[in-house]
Amino acid sequence: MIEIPTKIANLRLKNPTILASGIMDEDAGSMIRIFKSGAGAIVTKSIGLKPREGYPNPSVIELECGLLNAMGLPNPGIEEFKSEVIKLKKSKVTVIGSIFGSNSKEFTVLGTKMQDAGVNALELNMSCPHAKGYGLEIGSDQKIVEKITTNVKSSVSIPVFVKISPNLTDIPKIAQSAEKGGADAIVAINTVKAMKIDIETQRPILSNKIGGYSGKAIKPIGIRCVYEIYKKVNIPIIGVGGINTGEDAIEYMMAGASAVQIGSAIYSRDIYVFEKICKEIKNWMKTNNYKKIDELIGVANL
Amino acid sequence: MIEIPTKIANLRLKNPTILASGIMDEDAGSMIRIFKSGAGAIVTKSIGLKPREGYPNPSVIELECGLLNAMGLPNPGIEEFKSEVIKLKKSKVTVIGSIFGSNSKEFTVLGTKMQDAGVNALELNMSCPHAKGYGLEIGSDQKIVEKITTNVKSSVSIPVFVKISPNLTDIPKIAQSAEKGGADAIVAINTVKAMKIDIETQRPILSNKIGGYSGKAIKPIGIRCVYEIYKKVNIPIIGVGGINTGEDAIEYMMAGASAVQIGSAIYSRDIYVFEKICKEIKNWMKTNNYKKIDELIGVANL
Amino acid sequence: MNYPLVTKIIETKNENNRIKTIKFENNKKITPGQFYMIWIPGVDEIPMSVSYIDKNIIGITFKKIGEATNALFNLKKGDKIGARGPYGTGFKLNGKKILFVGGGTGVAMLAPVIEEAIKKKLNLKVIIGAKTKNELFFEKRIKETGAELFISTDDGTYGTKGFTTDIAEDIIKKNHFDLILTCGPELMMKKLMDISKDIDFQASLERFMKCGFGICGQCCIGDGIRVCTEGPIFNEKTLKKIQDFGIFKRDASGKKIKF
Amino acid sequence: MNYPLVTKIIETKNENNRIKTIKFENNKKITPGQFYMIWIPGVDEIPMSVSYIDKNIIGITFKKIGEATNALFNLKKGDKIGARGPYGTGFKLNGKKILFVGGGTGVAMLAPVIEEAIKKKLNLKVIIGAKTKNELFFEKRIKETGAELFISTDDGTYGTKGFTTDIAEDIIKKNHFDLILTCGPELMMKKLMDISKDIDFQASLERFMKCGFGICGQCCIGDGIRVCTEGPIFNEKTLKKIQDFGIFKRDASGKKIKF
Ligand SMILES: Cc1cc2nc3c(=O)[nH]c(=O)nc-3n(C[C@H](O)[C@H](O)[C@H](O)COP(=O)(O)OP(=O)(O)OC[C@H]3O[C@@H](n4cnc5c(N)ncnc54)[C@H](O)[C@@H]3O)c2cc1C
Ligand SMILES: Cc1cc2nc3c(=O)[nH]c(=O)nc-3n(C[C@H](O)[C@H](O)[C@H](O)COP(=O)(O)OP(=O)(O)OC[C@H]3O[C@@H](n4cnc5c(N)ncnc54)[C@H](O)[C@@H]3O)c2cc1C
Ligand SMILES: Cc1cc2nc3c(=O)[nH]c(=O)nc-3n(C[C@H](O)[C@H](O)[C@H](O)COP(=O)(O)O)c2cc1C
Ligand SMILES: Cc1cc2nc3c(=O)[nH]c(=O)nc-3n(C[C@H](O)[C@H](O)[C@H](O)COP(=O)(O)O)c2cc1C
Ligand code: FES
Ligand code: FES
Repeated sequence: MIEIPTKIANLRLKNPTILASGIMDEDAGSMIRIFKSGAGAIVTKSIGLKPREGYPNPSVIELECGLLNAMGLPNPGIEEFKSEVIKLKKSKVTVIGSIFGSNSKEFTVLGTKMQDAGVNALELNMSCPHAKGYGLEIGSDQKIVEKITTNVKSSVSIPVFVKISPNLTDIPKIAQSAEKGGADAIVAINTVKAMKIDIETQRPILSNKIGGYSGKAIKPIGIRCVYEIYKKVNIPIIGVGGINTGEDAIEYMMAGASAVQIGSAIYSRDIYVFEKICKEIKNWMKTNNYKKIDELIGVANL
Repeated sequence: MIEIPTKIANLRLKNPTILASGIMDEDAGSMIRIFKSGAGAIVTKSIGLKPREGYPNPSVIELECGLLNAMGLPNPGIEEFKSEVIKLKKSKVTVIGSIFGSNSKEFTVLGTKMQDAGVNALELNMSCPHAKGYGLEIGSDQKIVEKITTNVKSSVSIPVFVKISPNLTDIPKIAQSAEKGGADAIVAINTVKAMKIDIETQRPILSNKIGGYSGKAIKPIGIRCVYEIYKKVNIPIIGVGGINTGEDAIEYMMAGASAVQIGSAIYSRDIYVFEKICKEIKNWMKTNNYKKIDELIGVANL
Repeated sequence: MNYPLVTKIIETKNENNRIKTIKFENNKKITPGQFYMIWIPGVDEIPMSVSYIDKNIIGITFKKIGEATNALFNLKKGDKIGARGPYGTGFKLNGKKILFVGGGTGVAMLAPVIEEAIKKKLNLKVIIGAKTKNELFFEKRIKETGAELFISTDDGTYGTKGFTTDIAEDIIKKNHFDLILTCGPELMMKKLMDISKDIDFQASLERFMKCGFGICGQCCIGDGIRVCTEGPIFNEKTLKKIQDFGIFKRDASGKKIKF
Repeated sequence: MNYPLVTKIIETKNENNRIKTIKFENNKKITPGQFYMIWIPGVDEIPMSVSYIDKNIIGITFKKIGEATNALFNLKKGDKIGARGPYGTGFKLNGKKILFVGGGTGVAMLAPVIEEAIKKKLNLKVIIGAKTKNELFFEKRIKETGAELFISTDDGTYGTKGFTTDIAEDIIKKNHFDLILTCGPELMMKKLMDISKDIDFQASLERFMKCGFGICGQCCIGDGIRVCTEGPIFNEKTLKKIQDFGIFKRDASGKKIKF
């Protein structure tokens, strides 16, 4: 039997499929459900210091080849969210706490609180493409990325992952800044900045106008980013973006990903997508005579 | 009857649909054919100083939601290409000469030669995502973009368009540099940097590994870029990326485009796509009580 | 595709001075109990149950309570709205003798399932309630179906004074029912579930919604059940497992709000 | 989808010391005359006409001339290649008396259409030619079909000394033909078209190809005709309008190369 356990930094996962941040991960119930239905780990919704309602609707819609969202980082704030993490830990869920802030201090406070609540690792969201003062606005500056990573790392003991954006001229540089700051892994990619104008009403359909594009349309962009980053950093990469099948996950691994995150596919293949993808990965490995997932990582980097 | 003539700088087009650079535009025969079959103008393949064979095959393939290519700027060189332009002019084709170079001097020489051969306007390709030393490598530097534009502008008298890339952290800034340099219009977007790994053979399928993503998958990215640029420049914008239907073209116009270019849709709707799209635009305008295309431009910029 | 179809309002009707019905074209099959995400361009997009199901026309009936519903209230025939859906599960009419209990705007989405039950020649009784006489609506519509109708108002300005649950308790004692279907304030529905004992029970829940198609997680309750896709109609089996039912909901930020 | 299907070579056969056949699985319908883009991973992707059409297996037959064909030549049973297609138009067997003229590797793609013509019980004569005896191939295969076969070699080491066109000129004088089908060096085909006068004529053209599905423009001839999609088989009507036919082709850069 082929088994596919995975390790990122010192975080052990039963399999390499992780629930991406922002999809059915605001409440403990959902996260436990998805973990039980097959995910190797769960990344929480990105959490900030204070409650945020996010943007008015429409905040997420479907396009021809993917989804477009501008949720606006809605979250109940770290104080309220702690109780969800505590429940998760009671249910032995492997959980990665995603946090966002506008500066290094906010990230550090959030990171410490998440660690105290019990998460197994942190994911620093420096890549949300549509929230003023957060996300990409921070994640496009090499110095800021390095500084935030360094400060968070020095105040927590759990692994720290940095999630970066595809909306950058030079993505590997930002990954390198995170690595310099001591990141234990890079998560790539967040959504691609995009927009849909509804021609009947002559306006952008999202209330925030610009949003983030996810789903199968962005897979070739994500693969390219992971491939480019793999050549430039020595820490593991977690691949995200448009993964729908086991083959998609394998493609990310061949590009250099040690594990993958899955978001939008929950819509196309429901919450059982993790189990399905793991099965497809195993079947592919069997057919192609692979025993361990590590044998696949980065092989396409010729 | 609704008519849709368009003007970009002082370039008059019978309609706003233009053949994008790199698609069936290396020889006069194709360009005349496409012009006759309905395009308002033709952009030539990007031409350099010397002949280039481009990258070995595979250089273009189809993905789930679009095309991926890394042609590598194949072209016969400006000297040989002149004769094609001369033929085009004999057939009264409205033609925009696309050129690429590695510095301002090359662009100026090319621009002058193109003008001498008879093109109606120039398109400076500063956005090819996969050719070392050309394209995006130049088009990501504000100063270089401005300088090249200024120099070309001062050595030709025809309108000069600058084609920019979506693979940038701050796209409007580059558009503004082109505007400062005196560009008569911005063309956005070129292809999105992307990659496909063939998992059966465990290697990137393109010989150049990384390529440019076009077709319907990238439309939401193109719309966003045009929308962002429209807010920041006062020159016209020509929208490109994933346009397949009249509705797609109208969406670009509402985002801020004065005209559109069409490339990959030649595959999905054949070379008659220009005529088809013009018809769809007119039908939509009729249904929605529009008389002139100008009434649509930028209306979604609330 | 989960993208709003922009359509023109073809009819509006004020049900009372705070409740209005808007009708628009639709050519999708709808099960009573399902809802649409209604986009009011430039304002908001909100979930609305279907209150009228005609051949190619459906209606929504809503109360003016905040920005979106106020904006919707001011729209006229010919104005454009967007609609995506239908979403969610519908009611299942599995039973012969059915009790319907609607409170407040909950009555809106019960009307079509009552009409369907009548068409299927089922035996039904209906209870509707409101705070006060002026807020009642659909009385005539339900009566016209021929269903036996009971009405309560909290302040006694019309019908029986008190709550729908008071009437329900009484009727349930005196009659046999196979099934109870309800939509209204969650505390009312919770109480009704307690009253209903071992009668089959289906209730329509409301939670804050963003995507409507099961991805954002905004509407999750209990052990990660999505009201938008796995609901909004739940039976008593599921409801009993949902710890949040009648206890709390979440606001747009995900913060818990006690009922 | 225009994406190579990676498949294992199931059979290889050396036709002579520079020409080889490779067979692989295929479950698409193919008309003789169509081609595939054959991907040799890490090397190149090149157009190759189909030379064998069996139920679920097809073959390509090629000459070792450069990097890609050399790499292909060295592949063995079980090795992986990619194949996308079939592309282009096929031959149209509209006629009863048909003359086939193949020169060089052009013979490879004529074989399946000859076999098809035999199946259809058409009346056919075949001329094949090569520079010299060692370069001939498919003589036996064509003979086995029962078709009347004429052979020429430039140097006279086998068959008639001279060109296929010499034989053709002679046969055409003496016989009536409805149709001539040809594949080979372009100058040969051009000459043959001149000889054929008003006999229907179809020739298979070769141009540098990149996409194969009509988008890159690399293979365009004449007034923008795409050899990959509108060809590679053209009839005399079209060929007469194509100014480039027999005059020049373009290299990978688009530069004209005279024949
Ligand atoms: C499945 C479903 C079906 C519904 N059907 C009907 C109906 O048929 N008739 C009717 O009158 N009402 C219905 N509602 C409730 C209706 O959606 C809210 O009253 C409406 O969204 C209020 O918006 P507002 O901007 O006017 O009020 P606001 O002032 O913005 O909000 C008032 C309250 O409305 C609720 N609300 C606001 N936005 C949303 C949202 N996106 N999703 C869910 N709740 C929200 C919140 O509880 C909020 O506190 C339904 C709700 C759901 C979930
Ligand atoms: C529709 C079509 C069908 C063909 N069928 C056959 C066949 O059945 N048997 C056969 O032996 N040959 C066939 N060819 C020719 C074959 O594709 C070339 O011989 C082969 O590509 C040479 O590649 P190379 O790398 O070995 O040679 P190189 O040394 O790279 O090139 C030698 C010559 O081959 C041609 N060539 C190279 N690459 C391509 C390309 N991508 N597209 C077109 N021509 C190219 C050029 O004329 C070049 O000058 C066909 C060509 C076309 C267009
Ligand atoms: C509705 C939605 C909400 C998201 N919210 C967040 C978020 O809060 N934090 C974050 O880092 N990424 C967020 N993302 C991005 C995803 O985590 C992921 O990077 C992206 O969707 C690409 O993966 P996919 O194609 O599998 O969805 C969100 C994506 C979607 C679709
Ligand atoms: C095969 C191919 C070749 C291209 N070559 C060029 C080129 O030489 N110069 C250029 O500026 N853009 C080139 N492009 C980009 C297109 O002009 C256009 O910007 C892009 O394809 C997006 O438009 P589309 O989605 O309509 O194809 C090429 C695109 C394709 C698909
Ligand atoms: S509203 Fe998004 S999951 Fe239900
Ligand atoms: S090979 Fe690209 S158009 Fe024919």
